[in-house]
Amino acid sequence: MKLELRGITKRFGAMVANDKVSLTVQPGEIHCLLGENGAGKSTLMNVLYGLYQADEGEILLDDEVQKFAGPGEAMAAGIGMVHQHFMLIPVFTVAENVILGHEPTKFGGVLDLKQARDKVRELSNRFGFDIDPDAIVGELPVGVQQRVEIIKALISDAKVLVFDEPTAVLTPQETDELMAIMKQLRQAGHAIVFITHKLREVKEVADRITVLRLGKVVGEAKPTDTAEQLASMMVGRAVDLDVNKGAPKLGKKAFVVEGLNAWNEAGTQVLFDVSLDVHEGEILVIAGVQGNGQTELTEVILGAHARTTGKVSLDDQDLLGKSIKQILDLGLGFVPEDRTQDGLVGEFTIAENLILDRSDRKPFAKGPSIQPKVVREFAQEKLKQYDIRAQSIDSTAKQLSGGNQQKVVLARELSRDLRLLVASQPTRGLDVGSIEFVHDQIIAARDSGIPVVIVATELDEATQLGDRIAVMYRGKIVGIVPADTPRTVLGQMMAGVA
Amino acid sequence: MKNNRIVREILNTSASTTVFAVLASFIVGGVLIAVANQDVQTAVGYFFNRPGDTFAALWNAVSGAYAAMFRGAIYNYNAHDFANGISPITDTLAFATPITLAGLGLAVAFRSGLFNIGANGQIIFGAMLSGWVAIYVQAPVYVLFPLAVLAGLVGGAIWGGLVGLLKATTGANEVIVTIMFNYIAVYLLGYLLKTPVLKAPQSINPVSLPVQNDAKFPLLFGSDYRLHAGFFVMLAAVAFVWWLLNRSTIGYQFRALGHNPDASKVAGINIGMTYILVMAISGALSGLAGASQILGTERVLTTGVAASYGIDAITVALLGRSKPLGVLAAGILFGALRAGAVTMQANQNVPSEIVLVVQSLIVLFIAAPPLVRAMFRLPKVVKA
Amino acid sequence: ASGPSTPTVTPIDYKACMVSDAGGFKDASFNEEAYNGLKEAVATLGVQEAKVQSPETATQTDYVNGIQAMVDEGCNMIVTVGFNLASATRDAAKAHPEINFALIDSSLSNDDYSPLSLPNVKPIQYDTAQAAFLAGYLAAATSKSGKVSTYGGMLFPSVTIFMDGFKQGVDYYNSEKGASVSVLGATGSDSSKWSATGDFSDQTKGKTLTESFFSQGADIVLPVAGPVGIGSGQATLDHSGTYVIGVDSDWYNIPAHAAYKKNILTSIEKKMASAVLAVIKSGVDKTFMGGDANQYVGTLSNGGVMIAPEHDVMYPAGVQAELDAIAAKIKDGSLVVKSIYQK
Amino acid sequence: MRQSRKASITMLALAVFSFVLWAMAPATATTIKVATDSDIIKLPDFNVSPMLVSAISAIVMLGVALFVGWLAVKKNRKAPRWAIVLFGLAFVVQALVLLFSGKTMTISDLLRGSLVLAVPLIFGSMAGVLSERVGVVNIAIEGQLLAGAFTSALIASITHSLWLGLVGALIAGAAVSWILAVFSIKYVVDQIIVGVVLNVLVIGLTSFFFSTVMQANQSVFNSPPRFDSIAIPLLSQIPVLGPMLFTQTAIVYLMYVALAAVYFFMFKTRWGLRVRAVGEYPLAADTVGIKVYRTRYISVVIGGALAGLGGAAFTLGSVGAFGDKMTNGAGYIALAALIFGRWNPILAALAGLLFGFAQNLQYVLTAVGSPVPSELLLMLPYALTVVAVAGLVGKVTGPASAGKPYIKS
Ligand SMILES: Nc1ncnc2c1ncn2[C@@H]1O[C@H](COP(=O)(O)OP(=O)(O)OP(=O)(O)O)[C@@H](O)[C@H]1O
Ligand SMILES: Nc1ncnc2c1ncn2[C@@H]1O[C@H](COP(=O)(O)OP(=O)(O)OP(=O)(O)O)[C@@H](O)[C@H]1O
Ligand SMILES: [Mg+2]
Ligand SMILES: [Mg+2]
Repeated sequence: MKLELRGITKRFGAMVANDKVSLTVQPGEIHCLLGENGAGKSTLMNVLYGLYQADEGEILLDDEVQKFAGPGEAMAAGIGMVHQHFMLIPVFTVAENVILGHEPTKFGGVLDLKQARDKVRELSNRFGFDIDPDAIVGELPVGVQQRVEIIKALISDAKVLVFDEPTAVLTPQETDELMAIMKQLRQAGHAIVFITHKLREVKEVADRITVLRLGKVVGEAKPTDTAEQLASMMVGRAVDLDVNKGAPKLGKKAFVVEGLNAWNEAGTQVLFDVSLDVHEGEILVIAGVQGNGQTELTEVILGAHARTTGKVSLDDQDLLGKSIKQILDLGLGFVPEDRTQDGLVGEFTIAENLILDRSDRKPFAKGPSIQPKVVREFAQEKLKQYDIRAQSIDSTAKQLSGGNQQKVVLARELSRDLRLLVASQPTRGLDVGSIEFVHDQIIAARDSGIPVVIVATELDEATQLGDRIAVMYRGKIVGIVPADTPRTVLGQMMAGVA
Repeated sequence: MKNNRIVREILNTSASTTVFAVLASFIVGGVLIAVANQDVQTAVGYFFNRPGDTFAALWNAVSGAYAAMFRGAIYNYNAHDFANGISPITDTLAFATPITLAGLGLAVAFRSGLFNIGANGQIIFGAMLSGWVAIYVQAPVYVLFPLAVLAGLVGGAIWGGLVGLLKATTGANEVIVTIMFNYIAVYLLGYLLKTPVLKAPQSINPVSLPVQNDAKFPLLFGSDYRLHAGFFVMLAAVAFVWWLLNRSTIGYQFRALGHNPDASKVAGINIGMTYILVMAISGALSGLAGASQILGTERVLTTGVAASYGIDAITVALLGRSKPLGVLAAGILFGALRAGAVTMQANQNVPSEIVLVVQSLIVLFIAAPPLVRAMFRLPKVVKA
Repeated sequence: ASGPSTPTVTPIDYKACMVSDAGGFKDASFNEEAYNGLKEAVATLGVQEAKVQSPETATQTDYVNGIQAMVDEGCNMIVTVGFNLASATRDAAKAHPEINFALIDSSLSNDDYSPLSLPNVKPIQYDTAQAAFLAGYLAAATSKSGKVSTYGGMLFPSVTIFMDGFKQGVDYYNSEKGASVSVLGATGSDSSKWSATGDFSDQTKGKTLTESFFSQGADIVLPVAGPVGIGSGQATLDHSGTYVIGVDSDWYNIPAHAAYKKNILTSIEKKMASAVLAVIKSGVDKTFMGGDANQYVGTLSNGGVMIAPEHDVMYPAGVQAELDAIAAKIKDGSLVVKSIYQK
Repeated sequence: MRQSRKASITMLALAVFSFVLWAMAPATATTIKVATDSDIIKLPDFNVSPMLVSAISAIVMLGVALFVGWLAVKKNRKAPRWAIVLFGLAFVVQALVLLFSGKTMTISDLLRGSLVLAVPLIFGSMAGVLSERVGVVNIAIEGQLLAGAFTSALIASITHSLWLGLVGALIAGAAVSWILAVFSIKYVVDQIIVGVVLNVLVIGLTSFFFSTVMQANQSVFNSPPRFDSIAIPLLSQIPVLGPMLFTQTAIVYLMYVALAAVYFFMFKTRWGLRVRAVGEYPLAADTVGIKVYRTRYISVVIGGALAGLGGAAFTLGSVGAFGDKMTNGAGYIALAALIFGRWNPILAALAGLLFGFAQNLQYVLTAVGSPVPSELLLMLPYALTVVAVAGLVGKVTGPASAGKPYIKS
């Protein structure tokens, strides 16, 4: 089915998220949508999907003008979408999530969950995901949740499919699988919109490329264009894509983990005898597939994990048993894996979010009182420095685009005097421009002589940022290797073979 | 741009809609008043002979009732002199004092994501402790009075803080616990009023001795008026809560916790401690309401000392959007209704229940501007 | 609402007013009985009426407010119903010596509860225990199971005085007849441990409690809980041979209790209506006399308290005579019923 | 994990307390009467020694407490439900036997009364389930009960038909919850404001019409017939449980049906899945084409209707006539039961039953003579609930979007 968007305009209050955007996707075509964070990609797709009502412009399917009052109608018209922010019910099982909205039923509306399970199994086999239909979604790692989200979209075999940054949380293997799937679907004549910030993926699958900036279409690009060309087109300036960092000037061993074991709420062990150390001025990347213990490891470091044995020390101070506050006060900068849940208070303004873990510290607080003026000036400064796209420092965090939310968290954590930086997937969902910027910041932190721990699922990021790479698998460190270890070897280590 | 949005909001939402909301609810209330009214009923009997009478009766009934409410709540223009004329408004403020204090307490909890409906119990505890001190402690005024007020504050803080403690340590849901604590407080007071702890020795009834004069809130305008210094305590509390929620670091943490406990935890906020603190402060304000009851107006402890302020406070807090000044305004409105109801009843024989109806309708309408605008064909607010 | 005041009497320029306690004028019991007196006064004397029903959650402040409102209405006589209004009445009376007050169920006292007498306040009290005593005797004599029962809404003295007198009546019957009738719900002498539903509004509680009395063998119940007593009356309908005893007024004649009037053994009456009427009348023809000296204490002697006459439920042979005899003894003081109001 | 530790500590404390009680246990036996005249197999009354029972309970409780503690510390496992139930049971049995020492405890009364008192709570909590599971906090249960009580009495009086009375109750409850829905869904008013205020509004309206209409003409407007309790053949003759469960009024039997139905629809059907989805994450539900607003309206209104029936239990199911403010806070207790029961209709019903039991206990007890003053005994149900919630239940999380309005961009 052919999809055409004509002169779509969408405003949020004063801000124009889409400005007369037009876009055509032919059947059997993968159309990539590129743009910086906040360019308006998701908004455009939400308009298409009937979640937002456009202020101007129209949507055509096979040249027929459509009017979508709600997603239901869009789905009925044959549009499927993988949302950037998961549209999953955490307390439901995978099967329940997948069938929601078009549930198979026996007599009198009684759910036929067996049929649902089979359907899920069949699909996840077809696409080489392994997913337990009875798992509670909320308890699954983000990567797996993403797969569920994808299956949800595929199951309704829609003619027009939208993938809004599906690969942000996928492993290299998963990404390759997904792109294979997209190619299958293209063969089958589906029209596909693919949003990603990873140019490698773009160049691999895209038939056509449209670039958005500040809500406007700035032009089309060809898959044959170089990554640098695409990048500069997106950002509107030249971007240096590969990280340039000098050799590390190693100081003393500042951060040490020894024989660390941890158990989760349910009482099952999640970390097994983890040992590692990071020198001042060094970046250690923890590479691995989502859900192999990285999350728990960072939680332990933060002091948020209840039951542990072993030793974790920073500057010869034992961290285990200390409260989160104490550990933060020791100089830990922490970028959580899930920014919306753990990193930001959605209803707070950017300014308020920027002091979340320092609200009672100088200069933001004097005695028991907060100093609004100081806070606002600080926010203004960070907004500029980190190029956070928002109406103002008074816009709430939940109004921000995914990328900009991440920037707020980074701005906050990097702007304290650090003794240790722990960042989970610091560039997840960021546009190339921002990635460049963030990487520079992290390296600056490292060169300022503090130990840095980065959790990465991206091999590129791992190899580019890391001075050493520790690969985790099933809660164990399967090996700590130099950064120039070939991708294939790393990939195998992450998969538990070798 | 931002400014004239604010202007528009004030024009469209707050001010005018509020006025119309009150108007709307008075209209509905008026219908009930008319229904209940003798003369109207009689006049309707022969409506077709002399419809005029019916309308006359209608007008008399409704206007009479609301005029009476005005005289009872704001200014009594029938009074022979100004001094008596203004006494209603002072009554209104006297009623508003405890309601607003308790409302502020709940507002603090609500803004922190804790749904505290235990104001009733917390008022009672405040009143009990404050009352006990004010009755039995022998001390010079400059010790006794502050001590009595403090006791009320502490009483409420304990009863509220206990809920926070339970939530922090066991995760017990505060809604259940506060509901149960309300009943427990009521029966505990009932019990103590039968034991020498609180019961006046010479009385056969469950009442305490009156509080010592030194412990009372001084009357502001002499003995002819009921308004007492507790009113200023209330105003101070309004200011305090404003500072707490908008300017203080703990208030910031309260709100963070209220919106997103996970992020708050990661940011190093001690969740458990904050729960306890929130509930203690929330309870303390309700406890002050209890103190203003016993030291300001009641003077003796009875089982009914908390009146219906525990529930009123919920409405007042939410109606005031959990913002200090909003709560103050809502509190005064409720005070006025409580004060005016009596005159309406006494003078016009209007069933007192109508006040409850009017009161709740006002809240509903004020809370739903679009509805009111629709009812009165007001211009839509341009959503900015 | 009562019909338009009957035009038979000519309206006179005298305003009689009343302030209820938290129970309200429609409690099918205490306040309502008092208010009937005011209505009678309106109908028979042609006085003007005004009234304030205190909120269900009334505080001292509300009572003060209510009385003040009556004062503002220019009332000549203000009747205040219930001990809760005592101090509010006192203060108003001091401030307005020109207005006459009648205070039901309590006398005045100073802040330290030392007795106080004001010339413009007439306390109206009832030695309810005397009538309750008779009801207790009757119940004991009527009970086939040898078990009778009683409970209160909350155990205030104004409530327990009924239960206490009732209990004494049963004991008296036991000692006279060598019987051993027991009183469920009032075991032991400590009245604070007797049965109570906990409030004066939830009638289902009254019914449930009564049913547990019945299934433990009681066949007569005395509920002292305002409207909650309706639950007891309803319970008698489900258990043949069980009876309920009314309080405050003769339930047999009150619509609210019509459904089970055939099971109303008797009622412990406080003739508040007539007392209220009388005091208003005294006000009208300028014979009002206040002060403790002139306080009115309703007793069997002056007919202020009594038990309702035999209605549908037949008394056992001879019991009526025994009741009369006992009543006589109580009147001449040869038989003393203990009660909190005994000075 | 932390939770189960807390539980075991609480249990240990209670177990110790139970030993203390054992030490103080009186010698006089407690007579337990299980049989009722209707039973097929007549069980004899039997006397138990408070000492013995205390001993057994205390030891059982200690055992369970230690076991749970062991699970927590060694295995990091939560206390299994059976352990909690066993523990609670032991404690209650001991308490009962001690309280009734030297007296006769008629089990069937204890239970039957408990159910009667629980009926409105159970209906109310069902209303809560339907409403909060779809994302609308329902504080207005009290108002829905009261409206149901008033209307059922009024209609039944006028029409002399119990069933029309019930229909009236349904409609009244539904109407109140419809207002709740319109204001919280359409006008996006804070759901809790609406709830609290609706309660006041209904109290005001019912009191008003009670005093102006009903009281003025009792015989016409407020003397409805009543449902008689129907003993279901055989079932009602099961010892102990029979009289409790199967000698009840039609309303109670209706409640059984409603309870089963609500549970079934909520957890077994498409409709239920969608309701829960909307209550958890309306945006997600919307993205799969579920009609969020419609779903909310329907579920909330049905819930209100059920609460209306609960109201009828106060009048037609119990005393017949309506009385001013006769529900007296039952709606708030139902709310607590709902949360206590983790938004699960069955568990909520059990919570309601527990509450009714504690309440009835003090009636049955004071009847034969209670060792403690009535006020303290009146606290029992509330105190018990707090202990249960704090000590054994712990943290419960409701539907994620409950209380949050759903606004489309
Ligand atoms: N609900 C909303 N209310 C107000 N502003 C919004 C809302 N949703 C998005 N915006 C704004 O619209 C702009 C576009 O947001 P959008 O999510 O489409 O960006 P994006 O291209 O998807 O960015 P990213 O690559 O980070 O996902 C952003 O500036 C964002 O702040
Ligand atoms: N004020 C109301 N009173 C009663 N029912 C209503 C009201 N408003 C909406 N409804 C019910 O909700 C249904 C759908 O309403 P609405 O169209 O606003 O949401 P929807 O579009 O159906 O759902 P979605 O938002 O998921 O698209 C209506 O058909 C009606 O049945
Ligand atoms: Mg996006
Ligand atoms: Mg729609």
